[in-house]
Amino acid sequence: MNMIQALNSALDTMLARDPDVLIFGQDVGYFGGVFRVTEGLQKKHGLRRCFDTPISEGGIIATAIGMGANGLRPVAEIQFADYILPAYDQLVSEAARLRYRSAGEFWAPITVRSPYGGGIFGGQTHSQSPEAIFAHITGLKTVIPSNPYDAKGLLIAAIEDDDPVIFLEPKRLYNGPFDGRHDQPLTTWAGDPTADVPEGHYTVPLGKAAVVREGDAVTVLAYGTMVHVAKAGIEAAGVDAELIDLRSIVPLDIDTIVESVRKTGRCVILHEASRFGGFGGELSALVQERCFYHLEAKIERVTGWDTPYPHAFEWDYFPGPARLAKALKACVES
Amino acid sequence: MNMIQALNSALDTMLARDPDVLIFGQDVGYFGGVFRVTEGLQKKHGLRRCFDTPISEGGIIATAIGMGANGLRPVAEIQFADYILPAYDQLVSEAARLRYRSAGEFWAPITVRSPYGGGIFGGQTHSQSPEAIFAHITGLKTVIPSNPYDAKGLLIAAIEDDDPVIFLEPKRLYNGPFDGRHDQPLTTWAGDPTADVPEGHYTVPLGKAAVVREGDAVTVLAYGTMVHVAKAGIEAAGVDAELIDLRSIVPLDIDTIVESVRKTGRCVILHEASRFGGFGGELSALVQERCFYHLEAKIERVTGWDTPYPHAFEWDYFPGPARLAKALKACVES
Amino acid sequence: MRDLPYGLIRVLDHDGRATDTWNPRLSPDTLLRGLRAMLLTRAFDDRMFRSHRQGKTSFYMKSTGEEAIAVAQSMMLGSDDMCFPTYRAMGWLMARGYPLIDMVNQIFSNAEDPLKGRQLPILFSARAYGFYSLSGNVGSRFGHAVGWAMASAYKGDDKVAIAYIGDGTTAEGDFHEALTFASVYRAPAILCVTNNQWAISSFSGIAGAEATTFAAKAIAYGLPGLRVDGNDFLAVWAATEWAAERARNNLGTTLIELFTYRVAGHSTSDDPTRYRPAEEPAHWPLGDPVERLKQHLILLGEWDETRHAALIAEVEADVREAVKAGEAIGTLGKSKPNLAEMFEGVFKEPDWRVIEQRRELGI
Amino acid sequence: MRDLPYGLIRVLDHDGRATDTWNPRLSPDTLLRGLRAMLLTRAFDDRMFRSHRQGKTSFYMKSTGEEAIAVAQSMMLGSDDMCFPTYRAMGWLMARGYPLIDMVNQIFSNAEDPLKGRQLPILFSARAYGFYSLSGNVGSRFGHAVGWAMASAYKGDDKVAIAYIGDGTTAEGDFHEALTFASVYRAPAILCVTNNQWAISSFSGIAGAEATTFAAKAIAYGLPGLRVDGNDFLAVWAATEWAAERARNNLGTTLIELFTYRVAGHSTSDDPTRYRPAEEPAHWPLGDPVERLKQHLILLGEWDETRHAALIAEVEADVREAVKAGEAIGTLGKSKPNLAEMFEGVFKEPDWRVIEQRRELGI
Ligand SMILES: Cc1ncc(C[n+]2csc(CCOP(=O)(O)OP(=O)(O)O)c2C)c(N)n1
Ligand SMILES: Cc1ncc(C[n+]2csc(CCOP(=O)(O)OP(=O)(O)O)c2C)c(N)n1
Ligand SMILES: [Mg+2]
Ligand SMILES: [Mg+2]
Repeated sequence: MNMIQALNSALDTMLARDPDVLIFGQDVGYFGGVFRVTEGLQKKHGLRRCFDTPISEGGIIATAIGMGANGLRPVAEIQFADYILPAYDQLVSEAARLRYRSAGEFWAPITVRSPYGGGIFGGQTHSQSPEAIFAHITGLKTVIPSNPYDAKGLLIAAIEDDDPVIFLEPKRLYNGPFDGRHDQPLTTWAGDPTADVPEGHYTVPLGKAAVVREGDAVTVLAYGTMVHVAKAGIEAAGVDAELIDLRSIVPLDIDTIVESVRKTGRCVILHEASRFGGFGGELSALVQERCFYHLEAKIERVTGWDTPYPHAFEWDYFPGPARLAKALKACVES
Repeated sequence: MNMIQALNSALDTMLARDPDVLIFGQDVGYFGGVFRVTEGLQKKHGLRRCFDTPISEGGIIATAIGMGANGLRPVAEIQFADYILPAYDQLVSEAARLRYRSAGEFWAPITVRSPYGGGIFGGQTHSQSPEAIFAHITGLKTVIPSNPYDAKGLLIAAIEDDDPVIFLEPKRLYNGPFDGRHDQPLTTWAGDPTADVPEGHYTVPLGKAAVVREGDAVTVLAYGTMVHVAKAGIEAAGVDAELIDLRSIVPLDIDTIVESVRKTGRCVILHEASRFGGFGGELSALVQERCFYHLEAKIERVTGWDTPYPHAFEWDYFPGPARLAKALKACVES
Repeated sequence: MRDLPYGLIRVLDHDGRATDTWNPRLSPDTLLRGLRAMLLTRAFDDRMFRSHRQGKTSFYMKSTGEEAIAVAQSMMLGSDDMCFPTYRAMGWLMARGYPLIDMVNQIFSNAEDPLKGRQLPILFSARAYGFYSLSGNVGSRFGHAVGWAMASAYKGDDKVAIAYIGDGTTAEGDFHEALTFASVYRAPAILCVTNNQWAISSFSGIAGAEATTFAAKAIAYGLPGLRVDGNDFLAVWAATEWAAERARNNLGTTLIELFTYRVAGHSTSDDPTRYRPAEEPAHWPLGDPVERLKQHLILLGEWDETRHAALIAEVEADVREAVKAGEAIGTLGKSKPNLAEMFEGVFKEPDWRVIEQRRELGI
Repeated sequence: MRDLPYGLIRVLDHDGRATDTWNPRLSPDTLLRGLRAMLLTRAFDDRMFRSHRQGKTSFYMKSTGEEAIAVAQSMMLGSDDMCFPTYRAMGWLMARGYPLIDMVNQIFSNAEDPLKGRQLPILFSARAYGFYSLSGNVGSRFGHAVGWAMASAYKGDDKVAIAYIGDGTTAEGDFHEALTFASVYRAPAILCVTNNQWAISSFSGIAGAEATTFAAKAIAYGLPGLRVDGNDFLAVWAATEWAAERARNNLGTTLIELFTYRVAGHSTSDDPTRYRPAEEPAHWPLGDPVERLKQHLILLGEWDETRHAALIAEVEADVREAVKAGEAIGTLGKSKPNLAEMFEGVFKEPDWRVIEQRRELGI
């Protein structure tokens, strides 16, 4: 399965398994979603289980929270992560805080799916990576898969989780493992081991990172699209890097990160979002605090620039393998 | 002047000086604002210059942006920084991006004032410090004063700035320099050198930090309320710390920070917001990247906990002088 | 139907006589229970306001003059229905016998605070009493009521959600989004605008009330809008019954404007004489809802001044006792829940961050 | 007045005859300029849609069937008025003679792109043509129009702001907030809902259109609401004139629902046959606005098929020429603005971050 099919299979599985699961969002019903992730679900499970909503992100999330408070497990789609901002108050002031402030009387077991990230010439408002503005919010979980197998297992885990989960889907990976080399022919998921996704129910636990590649020279921290860019960058640099796919940034698998950096003594952080105040800063701080005496070189960040996502300059903005390779060489040589 | 009077004086000065300056927000008109910052301005400058708005933060900021696009310099008040979130989309998707996306044809010369921070038993939604969710946004400036003199000078600079500025006012400092020792009698600004605020127009430039205390042992980075907590913590620890008041976090005065840490070789970061994904992570990363070979100890963060702001546990959550002192000792001794 | 948003549904006339059209014909016993809950709410407000002045808590808000609304709706609706309140709906809990001592403990944030010291005073949550979690930010739970009601319809039960929003807060986008979803999905909900004519220092015109009524906003969504005398216990009851009936029969949402008046200041933090005529409250626009219900009962021959005075004394005694008990446990700062509660409940299961930070704090 | 939101203002009948009531009585010359701008818009849409299929750009959106709206309003309003458009208002620029080549260059994001390669195709900004900056997110500029209009009133000039929002997007809180401010402050604005009956794959019922009209939403704010045949050049003109008159006389905002139909797919990214009957567009609900205006001109004796064919050929030639010129400069990826532009304009003056990052990128 490609990532779209894997996500669709996760939703289909949960709709079949749990009558409390509902799926809604803009164009997700009859049409099956602008990226086809919900294709066929309304036809199969009915209009009451999978339906279209008005164009109102705040209303979508408010509705989901209210349903969650009444015992359901809503899965809401926000058509693009750039458009999640009108619902930011609902997510931060309500979903994230409901359990704590009510001393456990109410909670929001909601999952908010949204395609994020660039590489598709979507311009400023179809390309952003907003994970940092969620990672800072106490009470929200944020999950970002990098391949079909994880996408399905993590999405099922997110839906079954009793806390609100922001589930960011790397839209550039929907159809194939894009490694940032945009001048190369497109690759599909066909043949990729992670594309062989079981039917039915399984989970990938939230908060467990994956060591995608073992190595001794330097630790690379990445998630989503950047996991594949990291592979290409490591190859290009020809360094024996250990690549960690965080998979969820909240909860964060701090142990796997620390263990790796203590081993390698070096760390490079890769994300597509702009740098300043991005999640890379938190990762850098955590690594520095926990591995200070093991660090043989400064921790580097390879990220998008501190500009909006510029349409014509997509590949100048996108932190591709070449920029990572340069940082890796600098890091291991220092 | 106390900080309220200093801010009032800044607004009064700009209303008198520039007919394009308008002030609006919830209860800012006849009433003069729930913290009295706009007291008397409507009476003096008229209903058209200073007026009440509906309870609609998104509407307030949208209105301000539209006015700015038509040549005015609106100064909007959001009653509490916790309530800025319904306007987050307007600030991020519109105000911050207007200049860039229109290639300079339109821009948003708006100032958004809002009281932030705790220490007043305001509970979860009258105590938060949201600076991190603005610092990450390309196109937004974020300013946080720590005393009356700076408050007036920075606010005038913010109003005169042609880019959107989030101006966060430490509400716990409105009436006096609170250093976190909540068991001590209240102090007012009277007698404090920074309380002697000139009448009329002057500015404190955005992006210039202030070295509040020179020292050789360790650099302390703070802003807003925490500047005063830092003074008390440094005294309690009895270390020769250099205290830097950032004053604005975007633009950030990186040179002053780096110069200081290269001198001291140690750095402790203090903020009231919860830790994970907070602005302290960015500061830690920047210092680590630029001062790696000068660092003699790991960079520490002393912050609010990763929980909402809990009413009864205000002083257990608040990062007070004792916690800073402990971190400072640990830092200089390691 | 098209004119209801512009009229005013009223049952009790000036002398307390019940006019026919909307009269819900309640038993004297029901009316007396309502009267008691309203008096209890008022007595509690007065007492806790004083407690704040005495420094026993950090904050308080009264609903003086608006007691009929939450009390009548709480009594009229079922125990399985859910109320999405504002901070002026304490009458809901009073009418359902929520233990006063639990309220006092929450307001004092003491060791017995049912919300474990995490929430500002009066921002209650009481699931067992059909009272949804409050928060300091206004408006943002209005849409939760619609989602809750949609879930109720989805499950095929006949529970309804009732939500309140203040006149000033109708300006938030949340209001529009909630009504849009309510209309599109025919949610079994009762959405109420408590128009007490003030939003802190702003009169309702700043929210658009000079241009039309709040009930008229229902027209934008093709929903029925009722404009009701909110100081008239019987009218509030009748309108709510009508809306609940519609909701339970899957006819969808009703918007109800409850026209009332905020007699006291906004909260303990403001002095209303700074922004409105000092004598305005004395004139009780629409009349004191307690007095009006009392007069009605007297006319029915079910009540008199002596019994009324006795009832007041009784509820005041209940309040005094509860406050004493709460003070015995401790007032703000003198007593608080176990410190570990600060770190609990962020997620269902704590993650390493709060576990480490607990250690860092040494507990 | 109370019924206008429920009727439909129409001037041109089925045969292109102008009925009296709202007839703006425009000169044949004006009508012909309108016809030309509409044909130009349609020809440009068709050509650029093909360019996308040929991989010359990343994205495109047509306004086929909705051309009368932006064209009539652009012509009716003054050069100092400001339009807050949606991505389906390109007719505004066509009617004002915005250079086709600049549009093509923006769509190709090439070296001559007036927006310097920073924006998705068709998300124009053209201040000199009274055309406010577009963005990909819908709804969030509706309130800017109100603020812009309030500023105009504050300055005492008589400029008006006109804003568009789609039927689907009326569900956003921005819509309600803009209308609330417009009503409370009597902003000299014209707020238009272009109801083309579709929002990507969702019919207008998902936005509440089964419960009432979009024009009726004006009632919630005490504003006049007009429901207008958006495929009728004369009706759009007349209604806009009426609203502009009100605005310039400080009578405040008018909400106009422009009832039309989205003939093409939502954008280059969707296939409409997946969610609506394939033959629906062929039936042109309300009729093709171009055909209707053409028939009217023919009835007036001002026009005929040959001249019409010639005019089509003429605008197609203009488009072809502009596209050629744009292709000569370069299509997406083949040519782009100076890379430094990526780092410019974040703030008025660049700060150290972008200066350092420019160096890091080696430019
Ligand atoms: C989102 C948000 N914005 C602003 C505030 C500050 N605030 C608290 S109550 C209030 C007034 C509300 O007035 P209204 O809705 O009429 O309710 P009332 O107090 O009259 O019952 C305001 C502005 C808030 N709590 N939340
Ligand atoms: C805030 C936001 N949410 C969602 C989207 C995705 N989106 C783009 S266009 C569109 C449909 C808009 O429909 P309508 O308002 O009717 O305008 P139309 O396309 O019909 O002109 C949607 C949902 C968006 N661009 N912005
Ligand atoms: Mg009110
Ligand atoms: Mg539409």
